[in-house]
Amino acid sequence: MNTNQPEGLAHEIAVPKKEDYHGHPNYLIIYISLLILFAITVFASLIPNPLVVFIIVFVISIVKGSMVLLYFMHLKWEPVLIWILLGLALMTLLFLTLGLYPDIVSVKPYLVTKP
Amino acid sequence: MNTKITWREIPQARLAMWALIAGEFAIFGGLIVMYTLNRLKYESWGEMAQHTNVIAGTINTLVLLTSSFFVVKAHEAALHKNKEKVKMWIWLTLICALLFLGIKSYEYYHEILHGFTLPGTQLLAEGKHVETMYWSFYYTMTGLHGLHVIGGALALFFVMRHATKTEKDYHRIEVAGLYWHMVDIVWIFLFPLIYLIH
Amino acid sequence: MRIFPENASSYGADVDFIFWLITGVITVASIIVIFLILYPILTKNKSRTKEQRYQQGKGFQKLKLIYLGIAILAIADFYFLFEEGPIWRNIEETLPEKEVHVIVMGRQWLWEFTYPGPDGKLYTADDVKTINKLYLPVNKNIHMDLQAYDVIHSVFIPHARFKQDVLPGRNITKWVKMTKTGTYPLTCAEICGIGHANMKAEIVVLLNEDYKKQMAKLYKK
Amino acid sequence: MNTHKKHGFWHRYFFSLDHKDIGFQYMLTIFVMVSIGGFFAYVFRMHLAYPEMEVPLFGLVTNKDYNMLITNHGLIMMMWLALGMLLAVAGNYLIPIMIGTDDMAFPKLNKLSYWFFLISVILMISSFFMKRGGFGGGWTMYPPLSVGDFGYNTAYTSFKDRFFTANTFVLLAITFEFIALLMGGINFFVTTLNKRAKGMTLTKMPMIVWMINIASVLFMFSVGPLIAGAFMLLLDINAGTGFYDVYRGGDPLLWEHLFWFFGHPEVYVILLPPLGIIAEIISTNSRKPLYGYKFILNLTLIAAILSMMVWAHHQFVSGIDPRAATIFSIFTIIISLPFAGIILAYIATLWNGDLKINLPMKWAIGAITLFTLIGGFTGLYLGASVFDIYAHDTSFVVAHFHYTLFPTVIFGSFAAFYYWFGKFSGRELNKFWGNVHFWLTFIFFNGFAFPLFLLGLAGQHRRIADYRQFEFLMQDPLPLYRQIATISAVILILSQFIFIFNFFWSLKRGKKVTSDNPWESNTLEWQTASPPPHGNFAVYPEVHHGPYEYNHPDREDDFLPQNKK
Repeated sequence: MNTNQPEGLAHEIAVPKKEDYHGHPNYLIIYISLLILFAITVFASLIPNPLVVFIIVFVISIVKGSMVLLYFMHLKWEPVLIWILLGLALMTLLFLTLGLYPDIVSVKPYLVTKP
Repeated sequence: MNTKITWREIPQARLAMWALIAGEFAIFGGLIVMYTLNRLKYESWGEMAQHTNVIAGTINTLVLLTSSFFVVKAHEAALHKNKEKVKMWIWLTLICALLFLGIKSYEYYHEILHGFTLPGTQLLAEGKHVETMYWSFYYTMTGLHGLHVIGGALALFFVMRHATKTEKDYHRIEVAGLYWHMVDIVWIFLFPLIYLIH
Repeated sequence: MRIFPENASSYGADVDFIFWLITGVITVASIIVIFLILYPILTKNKSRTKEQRYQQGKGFQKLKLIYLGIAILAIADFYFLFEEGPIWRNIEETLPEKEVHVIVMGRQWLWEFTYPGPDGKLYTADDVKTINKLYLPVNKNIHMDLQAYDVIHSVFIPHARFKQDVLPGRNITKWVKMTKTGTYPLTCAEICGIGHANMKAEIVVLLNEDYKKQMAKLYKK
Repeated sequence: MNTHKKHGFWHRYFFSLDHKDIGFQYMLTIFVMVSIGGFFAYVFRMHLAYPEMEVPLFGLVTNKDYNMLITNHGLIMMMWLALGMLLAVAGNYLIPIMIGTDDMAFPKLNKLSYWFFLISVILMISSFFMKRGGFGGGWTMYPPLSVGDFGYNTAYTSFKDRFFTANTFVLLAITFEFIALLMGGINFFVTTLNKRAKGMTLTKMPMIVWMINIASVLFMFSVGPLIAGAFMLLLDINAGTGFYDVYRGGDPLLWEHLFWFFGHPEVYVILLPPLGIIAEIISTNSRKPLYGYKFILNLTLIAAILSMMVWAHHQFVSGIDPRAATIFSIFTIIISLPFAGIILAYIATLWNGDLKINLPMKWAIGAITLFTLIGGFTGLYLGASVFDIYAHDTSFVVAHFHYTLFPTVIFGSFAAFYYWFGKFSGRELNKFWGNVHFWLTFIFFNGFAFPLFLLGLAGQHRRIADYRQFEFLMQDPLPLYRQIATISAVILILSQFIFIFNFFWSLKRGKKVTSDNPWESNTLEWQTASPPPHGNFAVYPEVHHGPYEYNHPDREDDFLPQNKK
């Protein structure tokens, strides 16, 4: 929480100022590396063990997702607040996963066939 | 991460869009968490995943990744208030969106033709009870994602028309673009989880 | 007048003990809080100067008393957890050696109880069933396989301090040991449709020999 | 009230973009919903105490009616009254004016969110009139029951048959309401961050603005998985999928998890705004700074994060893994600590203060007293997992959550009404009838809710239409407790009419306020005209001080408005 920020009503800053913008990353390089990662994903799926595929694929998805977030959505240049917001969303999902895990994965349902 | 830029310097539309995106992550994330945990539980879902059309899914992923690139180029053009380029990139994006929806409908058509429907009546008749839920998840997740694609495309179209006609509000291109990227990220997670793990 | 229904199970007293423990602690805490709220209201703090009022409100550093309050509550809290941990493990997480085994099945809107047949095993063809009446022997470890047929129900035996939701498609095994003979109610505590209010059963706790006679009677039918 | 004479009725009540008007629209809509919820409470309480009697204004209550009444009472009060009154009304009315700006960041989005809210109300009310009757599956909507038709087993014949059921409509109504509140929440959040008056740093914001924002963000994240889950339940009902059908690999417990994953944070979403309201009132009327502003803030943030890790204490006996229950029990017990800190800080604000015991102050003190002494402390019984085995799904739980929600939601809202009414309307509420209303509510609320504890301890399980068939629940004092609870509840409901008449009468012909700042408060809303004009301030204020600088030693009078140098 900082106290010495520039003041003013929001109408004045609703339209971003020029200096609000940052140096741009080279979008083409990001795009090409996304495609390469995607190719790896598709080829990784040929591995016969589903658990290995799952882990590889999930990690690569996280990398790809964060690349889009960081460079295409310019999260890298956004203020901490946005990071906090997204972090809270991830924290929510983490708690949900931890809470659901024992009740979904480790329960073998006792299936009675419904007549 | 920029710790120096103060909180108030985020333009309000962008801030609201980020909050919306965080909320959407909680919705789609919840679905993905539920699907993934069930996927770990039921190995027989791998068999069902083989019935998905991986080639169509791959093309669709390429289309969405490319459209994300187009949107970001449109944002770059919008910064320079380059009307023609904004129009071009957004139209390319919209074509991508239509292509995506077209391929998706093609997939749906063929899957339904093979009896893999949302309630999975045919599978039930074959005695494959658990497997029906794979298709329920498949249609729920891709369907909800498809609705977001439609919404994002409409938003991009109207924002673009407004910006190029009135020569102002170019920053809205970025905001609608953020939403489009969110749709892309969701697909980045959905595609491998649904199609690729056999 | 008693607060709880009469206790008839081996662990009922433990559950009641936790209640009285917490009640004791919060009675003391309530008296303190009531004093803390009423004292300033009744006296209106007339003698304080302006400076004192302002300084006390601004006294962020002088939070020691509040930290003390939180610490006391924390100690009380963890004492509860310390006390209830073993009880919880005893009731919910462990199963003592099986002496009697029954299935309790909830369905809209009755309770269906299944006992092992003459071969002494459940889930075989000669199992016998009763509706809305459960016969149990006294002082035996009873394993109950709790199941539901259609929607979520909840087995609630107030006199045994026993409660467990039953879910369709899941078999939850819990135990109970009745210590007194008699007839006790078994109710459904989870809303399960229009007949929810009428869903009740009786538990008849019998002496060992009476229980055997009763079983023999059931086999004959 | 008379600031917008030039606008017609339609404009003011349906198309206004002004945040004060939208807040007022929300308020009137919620009054309608509360009347329905209160009427339902009256009917089933009467039925419980006098089961053989025909309830006046309703008639004989069947089991089916009873289930429908309790379900919809719960849904309306939790979703439409508590969430709506405290997030939508308080947030809409107070946030822009307290941070010194003209309106919300997105006025059109604000109007849209009200319309979504209105649609949700219409859907909810129309769900009562479906062919198979209202929704009767409990407000928690546990699936195998909420997918079907509550036990009639009248088979659905077509999609139309499935769609026009109370189940679908209630779920749609809730989804619409969540979307409305999500839009509202994003709006509050952006408004607070981007539109504060010059000089108003984050730590100079009044407590309630913080609380509503924390609540909005908490709501935004916890509701996400439930929206997904509600979508799945809608498909289960209407499309025949099997997400919660165990015979198809689904799991009813999944819904319980998703519901309470939202449901527990929701309790804090509801609790935080009244804590903010109480902070304002207590500090102003104690004429001294709020004790430990940053301390309260930090504790609130901790509690908000913790609140996402405790949800399964609603499910101790629902068949979850008992070891997981232990962990949730520990977190539940831990979450009582930050709230103890907050309440102690409020009490510390009373000490050494120059107390003015006026109406808002009475409501505020009544709220903390009941909430702490009974609502909060009885939470320990239920958080301790062992006793929860017995108390779960009995009237003990009902009494507990009425003691947490009623003091915060109802007392908190009334405190706010009596405090801000002058600002809102430019007129005063009648003090005598205000006092009568307070004491009747206070006494008869206790008379209604306290016997439920005793009934719960005696083993009275919830949601039972007729206790006569349970012998152990008809032993001697228990029917008497039920009657005491019912009579008190009826008087409690009747005494709210005093408030309603007082409210609308004062709105039209109450005494005009003599001063714009009757409580001599510091915050910005009191530094403008009453009622505030369109745009709120003639000159946009510049903030120099924190919100709670009372009895500042350098000043002659005992308050220092935020915009005074």
